Amino acid sequence: MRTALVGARIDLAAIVAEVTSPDNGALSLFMGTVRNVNDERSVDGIEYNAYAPMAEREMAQIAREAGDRFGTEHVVIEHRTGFLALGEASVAIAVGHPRRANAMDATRWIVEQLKQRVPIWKLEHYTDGTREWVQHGRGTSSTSSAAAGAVIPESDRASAGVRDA
Amino acid sequence: MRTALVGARIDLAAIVAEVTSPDNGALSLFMGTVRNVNDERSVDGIEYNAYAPMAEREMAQIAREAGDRFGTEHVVIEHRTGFLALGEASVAIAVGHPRRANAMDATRWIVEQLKQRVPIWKLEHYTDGTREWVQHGRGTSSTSSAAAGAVIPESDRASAGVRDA
Amino acid sequence: MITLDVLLFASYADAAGARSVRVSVPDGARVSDVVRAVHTAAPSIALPARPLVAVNHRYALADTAVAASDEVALIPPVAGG
Amino acid sequence: MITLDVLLFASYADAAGARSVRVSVPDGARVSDVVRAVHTAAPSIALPARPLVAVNHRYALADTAVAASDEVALIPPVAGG
Repeated sequence: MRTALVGARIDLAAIVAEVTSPDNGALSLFMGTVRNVNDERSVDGIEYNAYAPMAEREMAQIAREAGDRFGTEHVVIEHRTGFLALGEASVAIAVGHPRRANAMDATRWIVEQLKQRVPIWKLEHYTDGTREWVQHGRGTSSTSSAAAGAVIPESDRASAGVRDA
Repeated sequence: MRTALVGARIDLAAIVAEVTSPDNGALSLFMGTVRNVNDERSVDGIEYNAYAPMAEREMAQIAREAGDRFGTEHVVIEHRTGFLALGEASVAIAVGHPRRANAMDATRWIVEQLKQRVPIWKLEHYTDGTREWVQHGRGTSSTSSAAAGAVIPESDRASAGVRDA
Repeated sequence: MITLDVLLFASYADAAGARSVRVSVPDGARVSDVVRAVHTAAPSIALPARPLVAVNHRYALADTAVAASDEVALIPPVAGG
Repeated sequence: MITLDVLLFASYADAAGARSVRVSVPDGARVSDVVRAVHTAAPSIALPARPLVAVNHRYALADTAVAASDEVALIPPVAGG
């Protein structure tokens, strides 16, 4: 089990080797890659910015939770930071498991948790020269925030009300 | 879109490159690997045997159906034949898609279809020197056969009744 | 009559001790007739009640007609992946 | 009173023109007090009604107590992956 924020290109072969074991019958992988279009705007690349110590803590926590929930020690999560060109992998998740359904379920659970809990932000660079911080769900900040709050474990949840805001 | 039966080790990096595109935001991969235990028996390796021309036809058909169903051209399926040692990959499925849920759904759909439709069999070699053809589901032949028949497209289904058998 | 070498795989081939079994069926025979002929010619194969059969690399129905030029195969329960 | 440099990221940091904002809150202050103080000190940040806040790298509750030694951060809606 290993998680990391990385500054250089994700080495998929190394990650696959890490979760490969004769105990496993299945290996599931997911990679997020930089797409040339988002919300109908033409994208040049994305700058990934993380609150590094907290992002690392959350990623490690997600890997541990996935291991407990789906029953495997063979979990690797890597997330890149810095500027990524089109087609480059921003995140890689690998899960080895004796059973294929569990491997795939764990992978999907991890990617959803990661998108909801890990403090990483992306600044999209558009081909017209503009840049914008991506807001998932395209809702207002307050909607996005509430949605995130709803999935963070009760013991670990923020809800700092600003009554006069 | 490419499918193949292969005699040598599956080259994951090459497959990943094939389904990588700036149009995609997600890349989902699945690999089946040879496990050291099956039904509580200790396994040494597995010999994969295919009805090659039909297996190739079915794999190509599954890739096309997945492409139509999930909306992507970025599908690769490779299945190995011959003797595989523990930990080696028997099958690799890769799907690139603009959206992560579709990439993962397509991957899962393909692996399930492949296991139900593609004429490939495995002869497990056990550490005690014995060998046995694996029957998925551990049911009787007739149960397995009925289960397979139920998922093959109506237009493509076998149901050759042997009334006097 | 037409003569066919029906292809066998995996446990079926092992049970028959051969990669194919030759059968003769009447002109106009269907897949079900071929299966019955295989059952008679190679009774050592533990065929299920409704075995999967492929004609020219496609799964076939019991009443699919079979010609001498067809490649017919009995498909044991598949186990790939 | 305790003084804290509250960490800012992404759109919050851009809006404030800084990676952190210094605020003073009374001894015994809670996360909600810190958020109010940031709102006053840096009104240009478009804070949602209930912004996510981390204390020492963990998501914190509105009534979590804050000490001078804590690392406090305002977390904009996350967008990793």
